[in-house]
Amino acid sequence: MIATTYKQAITQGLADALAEDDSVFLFGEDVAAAGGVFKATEGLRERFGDTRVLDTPISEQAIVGAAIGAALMGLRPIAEIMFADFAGVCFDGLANQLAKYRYMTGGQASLPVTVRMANGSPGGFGAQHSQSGENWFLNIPGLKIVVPGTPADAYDLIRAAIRDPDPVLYYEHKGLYNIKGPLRAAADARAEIGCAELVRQGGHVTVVATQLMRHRAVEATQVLAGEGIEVELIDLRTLVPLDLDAVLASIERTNHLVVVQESSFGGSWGATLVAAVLEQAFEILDAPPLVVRGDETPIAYAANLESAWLPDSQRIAEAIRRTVAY
Amino acid sequence: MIATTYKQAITQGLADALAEDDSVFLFGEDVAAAGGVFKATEGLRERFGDTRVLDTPISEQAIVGAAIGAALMGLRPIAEIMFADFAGVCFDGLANQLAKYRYMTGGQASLPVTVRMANGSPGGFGAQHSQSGENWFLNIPGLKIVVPGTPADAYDLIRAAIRDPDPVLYYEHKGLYNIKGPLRAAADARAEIGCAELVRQGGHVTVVATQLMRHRAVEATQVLAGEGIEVELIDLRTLVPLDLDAVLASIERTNHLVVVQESSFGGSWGATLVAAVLEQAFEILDAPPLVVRGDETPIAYAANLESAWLPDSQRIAEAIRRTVAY
Amino acid sequence: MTSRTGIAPGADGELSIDDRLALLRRMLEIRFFEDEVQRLFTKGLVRGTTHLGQGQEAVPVGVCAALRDGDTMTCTYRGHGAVLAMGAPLDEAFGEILGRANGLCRGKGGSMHLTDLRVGALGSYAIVGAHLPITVGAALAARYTKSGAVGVAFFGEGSTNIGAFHEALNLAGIWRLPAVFVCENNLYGEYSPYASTTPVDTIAERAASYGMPGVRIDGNDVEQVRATAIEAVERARSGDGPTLLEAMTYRQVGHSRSDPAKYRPEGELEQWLERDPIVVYERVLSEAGVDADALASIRASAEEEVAAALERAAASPEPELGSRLEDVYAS
Amino acid sequence: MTSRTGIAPGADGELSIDDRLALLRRMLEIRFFEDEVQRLFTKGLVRGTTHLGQGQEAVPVGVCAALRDGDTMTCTYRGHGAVLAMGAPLDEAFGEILGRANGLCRGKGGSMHLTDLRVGALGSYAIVGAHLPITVGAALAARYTKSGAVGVAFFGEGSTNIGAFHEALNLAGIWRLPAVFVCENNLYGEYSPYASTTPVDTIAERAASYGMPGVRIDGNDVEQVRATAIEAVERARSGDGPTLLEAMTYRQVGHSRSDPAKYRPEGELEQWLERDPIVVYERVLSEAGVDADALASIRASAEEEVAAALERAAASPEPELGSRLEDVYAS
Ligand SMILES: Cc1ncc(C[n+]2csc(CCOP(=O)(O)OP(=O)(O)O)c2C)c(N)n1
Ligand SMILES: Cc1ncc(C[n+]2csc(CCOP(=O)(O)OP(=O)(O)O)c2C)c(N)n1
Ligand SMILES: [Mg+2]
Ligand SMILES: [Mg+2]
Repeated sequence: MIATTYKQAITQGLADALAEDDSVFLFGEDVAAAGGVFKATEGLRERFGDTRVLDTPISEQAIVGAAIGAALMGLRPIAEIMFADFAGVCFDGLANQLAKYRYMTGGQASLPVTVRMANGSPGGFGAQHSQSGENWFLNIPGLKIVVPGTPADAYDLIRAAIRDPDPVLYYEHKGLYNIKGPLRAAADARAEIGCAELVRQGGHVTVVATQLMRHRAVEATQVLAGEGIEVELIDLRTLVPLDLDAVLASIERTNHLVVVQESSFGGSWGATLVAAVLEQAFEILDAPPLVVRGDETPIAYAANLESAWLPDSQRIAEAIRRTVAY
Repeated sequence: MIATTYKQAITQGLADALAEDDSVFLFGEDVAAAGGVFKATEGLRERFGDTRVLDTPISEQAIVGAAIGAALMGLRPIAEIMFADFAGVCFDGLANQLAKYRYMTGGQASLPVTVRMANGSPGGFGAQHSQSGENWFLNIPGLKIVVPGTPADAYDLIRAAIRDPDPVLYYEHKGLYNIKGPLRAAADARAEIGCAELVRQGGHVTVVATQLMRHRAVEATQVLAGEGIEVELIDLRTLVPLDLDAVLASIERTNHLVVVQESSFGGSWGATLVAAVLEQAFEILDAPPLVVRGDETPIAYAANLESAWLPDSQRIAEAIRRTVAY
Repeated sequence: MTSRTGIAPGADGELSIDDRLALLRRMLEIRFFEDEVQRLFTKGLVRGTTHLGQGQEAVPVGVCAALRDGDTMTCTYRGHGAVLAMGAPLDEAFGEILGRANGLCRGKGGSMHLTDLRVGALGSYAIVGAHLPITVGAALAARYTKSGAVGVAFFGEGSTNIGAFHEALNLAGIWRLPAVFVCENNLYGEYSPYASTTPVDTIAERAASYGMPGVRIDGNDVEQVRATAIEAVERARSGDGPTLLEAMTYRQVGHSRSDPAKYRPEGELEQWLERDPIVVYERVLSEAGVDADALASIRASAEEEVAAALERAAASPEPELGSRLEDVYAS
Repeated sequence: MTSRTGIAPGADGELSIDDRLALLRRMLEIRFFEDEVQRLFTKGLVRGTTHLGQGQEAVPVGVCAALRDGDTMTCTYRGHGAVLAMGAPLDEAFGEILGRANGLCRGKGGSMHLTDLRVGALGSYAIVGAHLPITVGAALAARYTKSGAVGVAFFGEGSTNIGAFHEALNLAGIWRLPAVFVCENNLYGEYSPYASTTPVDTIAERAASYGMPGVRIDGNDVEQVRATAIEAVERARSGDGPTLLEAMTYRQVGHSRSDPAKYRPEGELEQWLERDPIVVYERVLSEAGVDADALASIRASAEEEVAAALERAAASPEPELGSRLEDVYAS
């Protein structure tokens, strides 16, 4: 397979879904004529026409609501909310309507809605355009949450999200749009919602990371391998439903856990994972589980401040060393 | 002290704050002429007039924004958002504006805003009027979050919230409005933001709970005391900042931890607390930390389904027994 | 094709006596239904809260009589009338409110959330304004699939001050979607009189901001409601875009279970009781030659049907406990 | 009491030549400032993104010239001009955009978030619509404290489709607050032409939904902007409530850093360049007898001042690393 960028993988996934299924359509602010502010939807309007790829006014509540209504009528809408931070202006639609509809109606309908949002730091976009938004939705049963970290996963998971009968929040990491990697060949097992990836095997410590942090963790493992520390790296890929089995199976072997996340601690998926592991397998750990994370602050603009906030490979390596040495 | 209800304690706290400080004012939907949908603001308009106690249109975004703007001009607004579930329609205002203003401006202003919201189950209000909303804001540094569980704490913490220079989300539990208890006497130490309460001492297990779950945990401790299990019960009262020291000090004595919360697990304060404890004091626990919690579902309407979702004293007692017996 | 009340949905010609009686009958069913719910609530058999619409029946009945199969409707917590007007079964509606296994939503929704997709009732929404964008989505889907369907949303005048109202009407307006927005202006949002929250004389004029027509009508005149709705629905169906209807009406009861409605000026309720949509319509029909016996027998049979439905609902068991873990995800 | 541009804020009488030159000077400073930012961005010295407003300077300068000490202003990510028009120091504005310790927000805000409470600039907001309710709050506080202050908010025409716009104007309208809402209609929201997102001919007419007057003006005529703003500000100050101003203008550059603005119809930019507010105003002044040398020397001195400010900012260090943990809470 030839290498594509993460962004191209998304575009390709959207295009293939649009081509495959007439009930799929895509809409959001400037996604059509302009091809999206990150150019992730470039060429789709030209190819699929303006009934399938639509620009909207600046109205996120209307976008999310329209996706729900259209899904109720049997379509498979893909709504773009641009920056994940903007989920705040349509939070009710996502958390109270989209997530709960099926349950509150006793299962009368499925809502195959995909909501695309651009996640993460460190772009210098400031506190309101740099957040990792997935943690806002962890306490809201009814949503599935995917966080692809490679081109292959970006492709597989956008396809899976669109095909899924349930609402899926699909987070694209802005810092990864231009990374390159191969897509999976037709014969390969595709990434599925709810399945973590074992990125690297190693016997000393289980490291769990997603998106940009996965890549920084990979860097850290390389350094550590030189020091004789073998890291088993897991990319969760999906936060809800959580592939706890994969994590537990790994810790079974390593007895050490480090989580790396691009957000502060309170209410995060990393904290949730640690608590879930401890509840399930209390005696599995030989050292305290560490969560390498952003400080308990908003994200600052200045380059040095933002970099210091965001875990880098050194901080990750340091935490791993501490855990293994415990 | 004569006993007052939790609701009266809130009304009293609001009245005393309004009387003490001219810069305090109160507004929200139907809080003035009607005295609030839960009657927690009854009589305040009559006493303080309609410039200090104002009814608004149904516009939560405008309410939160107006509170921010007024605080920037030196006032101490108390905004009511009615049901905690409605925070979804003004989430951006709370999470991106109110929480981050001070940080993003390099500390140019403090935002002494109090946002009152009614929390919790089991009123039979259905999935969109029964949630415990505090977990939505745990991953948003900049907000303080208080969850009083008794009349005395309701009074002290509303006063503390209004006096605090920072934004405070003040959650009132609907299921507690009519419970009775004494307020603290002038000479007593008042509840402060960030300080947990040691509700009951006991050597076998530390139980951490808030609001309605605190009361159900008390019931459980009474049953367990008869079985010879002595529970040390902590009511956190504040979720951010978290009084981790109080919890750790207790576990130091008991070596067992059970958290009881009125919400599902993912992204919850209970999961966060467990992860924080383990990170700080890995070897402190002799048994797996348990989080007694609501199922990973929205909250159903039917009486039997809602009751089953919500932890009751039996489920709490059962978890405590299991932990102690481990 | 029959409309939701069993009468022809077209605008042409006079309504037959049967059609008119069908409209009356549907209003009566809703009235009796809500009177029962009020009694059940007083007896402690309804949990949480309930929002009744006695006095407003002509709006949902008139509007839904303009709809045909495939059309959709969303409404608020005060939506029993609208859901029944779409044709949801009375017993399952009762069952939902009582939290029974036979309930429309298997007991998971409750009084504020009656939903019946079988009849196009896409939901009753308890977060003010939340359903307006959802109706826009239903209308968008209708255009997308060329189904010819129209989406209707009911909401109160107080709800027109929330952001979702604005975004939804704007999007429907710019896309000229087949939607009809029906504001039931009952003069109060909770306890707040309209003029205290809304700096315009009519809600209808807000339509101008969204490039759509706005019409204020007498919401207690079921035939006027129906006739105006037919025009708006036809406009929508033929691709000419959405309409905002403002139906002036009155809730004869408090906002919800616990509201004695003391904020009303003296005499207001009494005036509106004289304009009760059912009383008014019975008078119209009687003047049109329907004899008192016929009217009485319709009343009696509607009342009986409601009572029988309640009995069936009351006989239904509670939902099974395990069902609370179902329906979160489809897969 | 002097206005934000150092000229008398009253509406009475003719503007003196000095006043007029002060208006020009402020527009020039902003223009040079933004031209510099554009260069800095191209050199990779500005992080993330930046939204420039070349061509729109007459709006903030004209409006802020109608304000006095104590009045407040909120604006968007495209708000450099407005913050400078309120009197924020050029060097600290540059410092913020460069992420330096001397920045208005100590480097924590960035280009989209210039804020200077010392001069009443309550913030630049990057979530569309978020600041409109905040201005309502500032206006509410002004009434509450009887300070006589007025709150102004700037926003784009695209922002009028978001819920917060609706809620804010409605609340300001019903409470008759001392606020002025200034829509800078620059014909595009990001890459979307106005008519594709907004089903009304003018934004000004949306004022009708909120019981306030709406006025469309030429946003490239600084004196017209100022005169209209003075009326609106006076109206607000005297208790007659808010106004919606729609200033027609044009951004001569792309939406943000990476936008080549290919969506513009041919010739549109050129037409608007001819109506560049600075060019137009220089012509007006020259026709009023200001000689070319005087104009040239104002230009030169504005340019120098901007260059010197940039130098100071560039000389400022990065913020100390530890400062990132400060300012989350006051206590
Ligand atoms: C977002 C939100 N805010 C507030 C409420 C509380 N609330 C429920 S009904 C209501 C009044 C609605 O008034 P109106 O739209 O006139 O409808 P009516 O009840 O009169 O039918 C309010 C404020 C809510 N449910 N959702
Ligand atoms: C809630 C929200 N949605 C979308 C965006 C992305 N966005 C930034 S600027 C912009 C266009 C705004 O257009 P307009 O109001 O006309 O202002 P202009 O940029 O033309 O000054 C959009 C959509 C945002 N920042 N916030
Ligand atoms: Mg109403
Ligand atoms: Mg614009």
